[in-house]
Amino acid sequence: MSTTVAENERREIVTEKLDEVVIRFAGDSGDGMQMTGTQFTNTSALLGNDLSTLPDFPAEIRAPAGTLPGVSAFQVRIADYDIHTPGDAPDVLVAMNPAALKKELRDLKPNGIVIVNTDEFNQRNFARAGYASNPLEDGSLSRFRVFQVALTTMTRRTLEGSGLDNKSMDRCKNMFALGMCYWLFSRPMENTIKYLEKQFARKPQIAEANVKVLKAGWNFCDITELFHHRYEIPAATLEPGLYRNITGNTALALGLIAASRRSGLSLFLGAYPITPASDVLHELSQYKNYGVTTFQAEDEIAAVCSAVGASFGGALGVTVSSGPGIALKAEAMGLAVMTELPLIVCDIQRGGPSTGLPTKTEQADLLQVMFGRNSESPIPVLAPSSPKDCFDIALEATRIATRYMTPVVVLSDGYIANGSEPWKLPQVEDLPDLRVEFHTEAEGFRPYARNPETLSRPWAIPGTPGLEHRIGGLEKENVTGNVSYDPVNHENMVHLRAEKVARIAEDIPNVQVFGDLEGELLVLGWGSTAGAVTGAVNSARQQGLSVSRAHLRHLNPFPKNLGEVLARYDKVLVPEMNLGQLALLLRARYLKDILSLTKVKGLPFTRQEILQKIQQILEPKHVH
Amino acid sequence: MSTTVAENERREIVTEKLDEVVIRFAGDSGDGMQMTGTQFTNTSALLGNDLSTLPDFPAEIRAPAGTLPGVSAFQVRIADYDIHTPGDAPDVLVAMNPAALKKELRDLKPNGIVIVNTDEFNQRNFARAGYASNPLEDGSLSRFRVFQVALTTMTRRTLEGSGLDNKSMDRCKNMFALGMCYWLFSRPMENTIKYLEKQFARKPQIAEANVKVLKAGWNFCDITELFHHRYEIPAATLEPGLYRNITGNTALALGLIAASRRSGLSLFLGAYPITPASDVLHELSQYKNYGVTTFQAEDEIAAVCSAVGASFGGALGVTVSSGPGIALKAEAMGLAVMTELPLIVCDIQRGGPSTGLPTKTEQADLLQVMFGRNSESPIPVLAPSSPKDCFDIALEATRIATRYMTPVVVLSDGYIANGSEPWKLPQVEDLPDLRVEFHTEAEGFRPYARNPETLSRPWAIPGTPGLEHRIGGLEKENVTGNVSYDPVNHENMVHLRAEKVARIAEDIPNVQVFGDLEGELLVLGWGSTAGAVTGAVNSARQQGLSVSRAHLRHLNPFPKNLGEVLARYDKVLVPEMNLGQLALLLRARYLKDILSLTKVKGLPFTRQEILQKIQQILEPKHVH
Amino acid sequence: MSIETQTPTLTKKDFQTDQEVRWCPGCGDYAILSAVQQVFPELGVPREKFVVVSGIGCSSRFPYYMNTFGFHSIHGRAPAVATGLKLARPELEVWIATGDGDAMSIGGNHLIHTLRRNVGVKILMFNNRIYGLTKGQYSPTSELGKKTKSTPVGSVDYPFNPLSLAIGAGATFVARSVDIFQQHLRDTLRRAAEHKGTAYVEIYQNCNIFNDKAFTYMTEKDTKDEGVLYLEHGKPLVFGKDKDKGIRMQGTEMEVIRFEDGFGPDDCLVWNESLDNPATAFLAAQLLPPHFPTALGVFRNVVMPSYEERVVEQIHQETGRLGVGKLEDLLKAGDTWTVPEQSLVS
Amino acid sequence: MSIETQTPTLTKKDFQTDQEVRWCPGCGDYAILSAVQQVFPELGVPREKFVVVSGIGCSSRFPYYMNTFGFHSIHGRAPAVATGLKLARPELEVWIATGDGDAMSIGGNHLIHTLRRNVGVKILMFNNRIYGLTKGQYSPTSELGKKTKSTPVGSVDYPFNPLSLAIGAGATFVARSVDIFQQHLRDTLRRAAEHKGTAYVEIYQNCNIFNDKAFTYMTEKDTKDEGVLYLEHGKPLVFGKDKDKGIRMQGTEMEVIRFEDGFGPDDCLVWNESLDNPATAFLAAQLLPPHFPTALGVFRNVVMPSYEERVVEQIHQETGRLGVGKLEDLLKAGDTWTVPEQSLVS
Ligand SMILES: Cc1ncc(C[n+]2csc(CCOP(=O)(O)OP(=O)(O)O)c2C)c(N)n1
Ligand SMILES: Cc1ncc(C[n+]2csc(CCOP(=O)(O)OP(=O)(O)O)c2C)c(N)n1
Ligand code: SF4
Ligand code: SF4
Ligand SMILES: [Mg+2]
Ligand SMILES: [Mg+2]
Repeated sequence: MSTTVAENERREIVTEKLDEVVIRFAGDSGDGMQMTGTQFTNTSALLGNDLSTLPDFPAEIRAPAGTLPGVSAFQVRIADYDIHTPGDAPDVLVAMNPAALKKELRDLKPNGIVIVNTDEFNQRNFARAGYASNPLEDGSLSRFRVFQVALTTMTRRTLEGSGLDNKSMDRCKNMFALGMCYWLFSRPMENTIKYLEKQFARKPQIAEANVKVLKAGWNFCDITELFHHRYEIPAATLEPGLYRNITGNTALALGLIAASRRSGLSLFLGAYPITPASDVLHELSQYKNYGVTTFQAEDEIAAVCSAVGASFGGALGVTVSSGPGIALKAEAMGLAVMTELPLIVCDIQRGGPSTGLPTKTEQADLLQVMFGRNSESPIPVLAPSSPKDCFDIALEATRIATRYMTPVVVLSDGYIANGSEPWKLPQVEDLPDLRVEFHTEAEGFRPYARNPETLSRPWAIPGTPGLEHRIGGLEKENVTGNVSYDPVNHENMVHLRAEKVARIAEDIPNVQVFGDLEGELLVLGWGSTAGAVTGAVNSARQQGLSVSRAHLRHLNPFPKNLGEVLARYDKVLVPEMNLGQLALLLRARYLKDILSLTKVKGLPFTRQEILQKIQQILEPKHVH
Repeated sequence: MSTTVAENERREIVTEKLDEVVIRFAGDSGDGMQMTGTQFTNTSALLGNDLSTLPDFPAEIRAPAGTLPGVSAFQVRIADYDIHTPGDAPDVLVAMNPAALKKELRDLKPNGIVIVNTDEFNQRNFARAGYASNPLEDGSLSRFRVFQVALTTMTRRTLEGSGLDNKSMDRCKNMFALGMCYWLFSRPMENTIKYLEKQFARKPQIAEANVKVLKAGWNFCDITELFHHRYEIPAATLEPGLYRNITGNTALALGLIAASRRSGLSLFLGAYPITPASDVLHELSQYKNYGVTTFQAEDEIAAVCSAVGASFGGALGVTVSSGPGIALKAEAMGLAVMTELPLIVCDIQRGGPSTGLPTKTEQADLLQVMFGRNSESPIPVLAPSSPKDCFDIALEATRIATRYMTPVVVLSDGYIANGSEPWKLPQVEDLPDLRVEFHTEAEGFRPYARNPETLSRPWAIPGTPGLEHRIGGLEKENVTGNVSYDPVNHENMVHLRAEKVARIAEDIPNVQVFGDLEGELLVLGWGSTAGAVTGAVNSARQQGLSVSRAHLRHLNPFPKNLGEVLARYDKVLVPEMNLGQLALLLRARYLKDILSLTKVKGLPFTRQEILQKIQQILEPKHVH
Repeated sequence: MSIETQTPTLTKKDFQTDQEVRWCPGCGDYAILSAVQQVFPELGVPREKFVVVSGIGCSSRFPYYMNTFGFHSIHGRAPAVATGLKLARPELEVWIATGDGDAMSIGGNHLIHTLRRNVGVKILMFNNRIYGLTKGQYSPTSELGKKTKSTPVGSVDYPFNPLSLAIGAGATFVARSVDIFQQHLRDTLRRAAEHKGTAYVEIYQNCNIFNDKAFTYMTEKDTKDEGVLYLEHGKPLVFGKDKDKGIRMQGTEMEVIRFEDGFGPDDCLVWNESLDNPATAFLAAQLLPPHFPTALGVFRNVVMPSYEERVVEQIHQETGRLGVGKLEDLLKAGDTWTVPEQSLVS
Repeated sequence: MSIETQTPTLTKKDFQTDQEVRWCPGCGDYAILSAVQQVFPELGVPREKFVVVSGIGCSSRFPYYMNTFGFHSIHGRAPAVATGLKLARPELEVWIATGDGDAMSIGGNHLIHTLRRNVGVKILMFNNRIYGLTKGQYSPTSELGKKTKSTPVGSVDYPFNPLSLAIGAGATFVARSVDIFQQHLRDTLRRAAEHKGTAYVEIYQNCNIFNDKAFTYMTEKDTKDEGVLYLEHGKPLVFGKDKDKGIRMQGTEMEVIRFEDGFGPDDCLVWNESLDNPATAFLAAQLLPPHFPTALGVFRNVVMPSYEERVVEQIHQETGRLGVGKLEDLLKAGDTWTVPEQSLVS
């Protein structure tokens, strides 16, 4: 009869349309929250929502169960319009245990939905999470809509007789939560069912169990009185085309392969694992049939040196790491500067200094990659603005590295690297043509003769008859490339190397302003702040504030028109996840007083934080 | 009768008084020019002259004899007044072979004296030096006073019957040249004779031969008509006291020992050899009876890490290197920042980038030591202004490192490191009291509790009962020092580490202006440019130009009054041996348009170069 | 005062910290931690004299769980940090906790140089044949063909034999044990503690998340007796469930003999861990599957002055020869001259 | 075209550059340069296929004097640079010139990992037991007690045995020769050239400026026959002026036997360089003064697939299995969806 009850009930269930919703799944490292969030994301993507995600996991593989350091979270924002960030504050929090509730609740919107697994709400776990009393009873959640579900119990009940042991059964409970969310936000289960069957192809029993629990979660909502509302988030009106959801690290890997194909160079990655950069190595190691060679070196120094050696040999030499590893690559990057070889160094920034906060995001390596080498050692620096932009940045980095015979740094960060967004697949033929020509003419060959336009030297690779020559880290005589300690030549070479990089400004797009061509305030973003800046400035403009925005993808050299653009605004605000590193470069270069909004919390900016700062600047009176 | 001839002659010899003279000894790497110059220097020092020296030797141990790359030179300037540089252009050039003449002649003053060893002037050597014709005959030296002496022949003749083989005899010929110079500039030979007897104590035959040749050189001038003038450079009126001539690297080593004694900390040096820093290791390794431990590590990383380990153990941990080695130390320097341990990192800068010009000087590591580490990793930076200042800088670095529990960088350079000047010995009791107290109180001990004034944490060393605690590279919770990934704590710590370094500004002397307290132009020097800046500004002021000077020893943080000082001048000129690194920091910090005078030739500034720039700025019309 | 100087009798609890242990449930690191915490109190060393230094890795979290002085340094550099500490403070008991990646990959150079110099530190190398903390890439001790995150179709690297490398580098004490062989592990740790120079101990450690069951062939009840050979000084190399097999020299190599073929213990090589010539230890380091059981125990144990001993000795000698240096003399050294009150022109 | 592809017969001159050789007169590096310039033309490899990679040091100036492609990289990193180059271009002949400091001190980690992986490069390690270029500090191969600029009262470091280290790291080809033994050196270089994996050749080299006469005991006429033992595959280990001494196994170690005591060549160990088990090579690596003559020749030479072979093979396998990847497919991989021209609200 429960069905009929349900049927009656169902009539009462109201379905609301929302333009967007932010959900955060939080639990123990072992609870599979990353997978749960990813499934919800992919399903929503297939429904045509625009979306943005923010995973957040602990530095330890698995901190003790039930503790705060052990909490792993995944936030996803889905919308029916074009969004740029994973959202400031969740509307819904799924908390698999007290620790997850404690750690993640603070961000939840007032009157937001909390789904908790009551089976985990016991004294032992309160203690572990640092709760004096049961939060479900002490009224501390009164500001929210709390839904208490015995997820574990329900899961076990669902799997009774499945022959699985309790441990294995409990591993499925995240699917129960997912099923509930699918019901709540009107998402189909097919995609996830397909995934589970593929994922556990070799363990059909497990696959079946997960599917069963997923459906159970859905049905549970369908037949109980738990929720009186359901929600729908219509598809976004995205540009027509073929889409996939992609993380920054995957986009970077794919971009490098695309660059290799478009340049005709075979791709060589020398890397040493480090969070959050390892996934680029993992990703690329799967594409051997694309002629990709991945070399897991003994350390970061060997990694970058092997890439330099590969570049000398005529490959597209790439190395990827994060802050501490980049520090170790400094000397070899200087060698690439002196030998004027193409090299791509990807720095997926994380919290520091030193080992710091390995799984948290930060943008504090800008000055390191600009200046972290002995003597005058200029290197172009690029920064992707979002997960999908990592694909395009890889192509641009390759273009600059090969055209100017120089190492290039790509500054990504943990937020972009692990975050994801829908990516409209480009047409291969629309990708830039990066074809490279090695030097082959022996007649009159000079290793350091320069292209008058780019100032780059010829790329003359071993195996080419008549081009035998020697390069190295000692100062070179211009044109001949012989070792030279001549004072005048040295000064000339120092200026040539600097000029070569400076000239790239002629060859990159001007910085674009969105908003007014002049005015009170320009918010200038770089790297992963793009989304939050866009969101904040859009809102501010809707509020009628005179604020415009611009974004820097090229940090060295700066776009040609940057100085003149900055000059057109009374004030310039640069939000960055450091203590003002881009601001320092801008102040030194343009002598303009740059306002800094800094955040060094291991977390990306929220739209709100930037919006408030804008308001503070433009209408200080209103801010108390 | 030659004596009587000589006597008659001698009446004709005029002795002129000079206020200063600049001599450059140049020859093959094997010709002992460094030793010759050093002897002339020390003898002049004992006569009470003020002096300044500039050695310049090739990167190769011994390039092929007779070639340009093989030329080794030593310039010394002696004066009867207070001087600051080794002199722009030599008055006298001693050229032991054509290559030396070719390479060094360009700097010689018009009508300057050239003494050449004619025995080496043959076709083979012309070819090696790249002379088309014999420069002694083709009139190319007409602008100079050339004295042709068959040094080798004379030397062999002097040593006839000494039983030495020709090779050994020829090794003495530099003493013949030295003897001549001693005569020419009225210097006594005793000091050098003493030196030779000590140096070759175990080879009396060699000692005797050298002394013989030295005297022969002296007598040769005394009895021939070669010179019609002799010169005297009276003693300078230096501050009374006990003096010695000292190079920067020696002064740095002695300063570190003094710092260890004054702080009560045992000195630990972890180092890996590299030009031009190795001498600090060599020097300190001789003072085991001062309780100094020197550890030649397997590489620079181990060197700095061992110093960090020693500091953790309560020693004064020091590491020394040059640019390429400093790049390798970056990650470990970040560890010292995070663990807040005292550490002194000495960077004896050389030409770069990469391996660059190992034996040439440069100041281009400023931005590397400021920013060459992952994330926000602030470190105080000091730079000595002259060879003797390296002694005081070592004490100041120790004071800051131990008082603020922080790594400190000392930026010396090849010019200061190998150059020398007279140093008035300080009274030990006048040296700063650097006594350090380790934390011993177990009661309420917190590894990251902070001194409210300095923000430094306690130095609690292993072996102290009750203070057992763990430190490391992961972000620390303030006060407790436990690992913490908390966003708010992280931001707080990033600011605390920055603030701790910034506050040092309260604790260092204000920058002093020499000249007018305000005016048209301020020339701001740092590091080894001090001498040339002083000389140039003094001359400019004598010419009645409105220019003042100041010097920075503390580069991070800047002295408290710097901004206000800069503001008092219409223009500020910063000469530096890089492309404008200090200028960049000043522009960013004070938004003042800094004029840069850059020189990246592997050579120090001359007084003249800076003077010209000053004139150009202040009276452009006069400069064509 | 006296309270501080006399050594109170310590217990395992004294070496436990208030920090939650953050290893995965079931990780072999727990067993190693427990063994170390049991052995330290037995060494008669006051707790404050212990320092545990580590690099980065799951294994390198070790210091946080030891209530001694501890330094969780940077990846691969623990031996360098420890060398500086030991030279500055020779009286301290310096132990290093490191992993196969930390010690053998990025830290390989510091490791071999520490062994060469014979610095008086104890190195515990947790060998789980995987990079644990970075979530499962192969390491320099992973077997050829291993499928990991960074080698989806199998690794093409030949692994190191960690003991061969250590012996080749000149190690004076080399041993191997296993996380769950608690008794043997504790004995091995005690032996290491007694050694004056560098003690290098490889500990097979199970990473149940990324490389589970790597060592089961020698830990499972049914296979372990055949799979393990214990090196015991002065005893013949005999092994097998029924002690029915042994090792003897055959020419320049070792070979397995079966007693069923008429051999007996007397035919087996009598183990000697203290030979000056490292060749014998190296021979034993080759005792590994598939052709041999895995040798456990002490492979090499020779007495040579430690690095810090020689350093200190030299400082004493020089001080004896020249006397304790006086700063005044140091400054005055070399050619000096006096500028009188009223310096006259010569 | 054809001119480029067919290999012209080359001579020593073809491998000399126009750069002045900047070593000290009398430096052993000249002899090594000459030997290499004589051997390269014999290898039947077109000149443009040779690449000489080096680090920093006097020895590392080597590439400037070889008229091939050359890379004078940074201190200690030559093996890493060469590995990348060899992986990117397996068909090239990659040789490394390095010194005892470059290879064994700062470069130690790259060296042992290159040997472990068996990358197909030839490593010539110029061992002069000193840092030459930086003007005379002791190196990791300097003998204990050596007085140098950085050790005025003698070094306290035990030196590496470079061959023990290489064998311990898993080297597949290990040899030793001497700068002035030109014939032997050339033969050794040819053997190295033939080897497919990493060939590690230690070359004793005299630095007549900072460590003169380091090897005279084995180079001087009167002492050398007693001081040197030549390892020759398949031949008994006999040495001495009158070939009256030999080496045999005694238990687990080698010992010297004198024929005057009634022994003969038949009692001597017959040398076998190609045993899988590295123990024999390690035993021979211990043949050094004072107790033994210095062994020269090939210590180990076993055939194993080189690193680049395995890498290339894997790429071929995967390409065979999956076909040459198409960029389109790569981009499309994973879950995709289409946003139609006029996206409708579900
Ligand atoms: C300079 C640097 N490079 C890389 C890393 C990333 N990293 C941390 S631990 C580790 C490997 C750990 O493996 P292992 O030493 O075997 O320790 P385990 O986790 O297996 O115990 C790596 C690559 C780092 N933290 N620092
Ligand atoms: C990163 C770095 N550290 C140190 C140096 C200084 N350096 C150059 S060569 C060298 C040692 C050379 O010794 P070795 O490898 O034995 O070569 P040799 O000169 O004896 O042939 C050192 C320490 C450097 N150039 N770069
Ligand atoms: S990942 Fe492996 S090694 Fe690390 S804690 Fe977990 S089980 Fe232990
Ligand atoms: S210093 Fe020694 S190794 Fe270097 S070139 Fe001179 S002799 Fe040769
Ligand atoms: Mg491991
Ligand atoms: Mg050497």
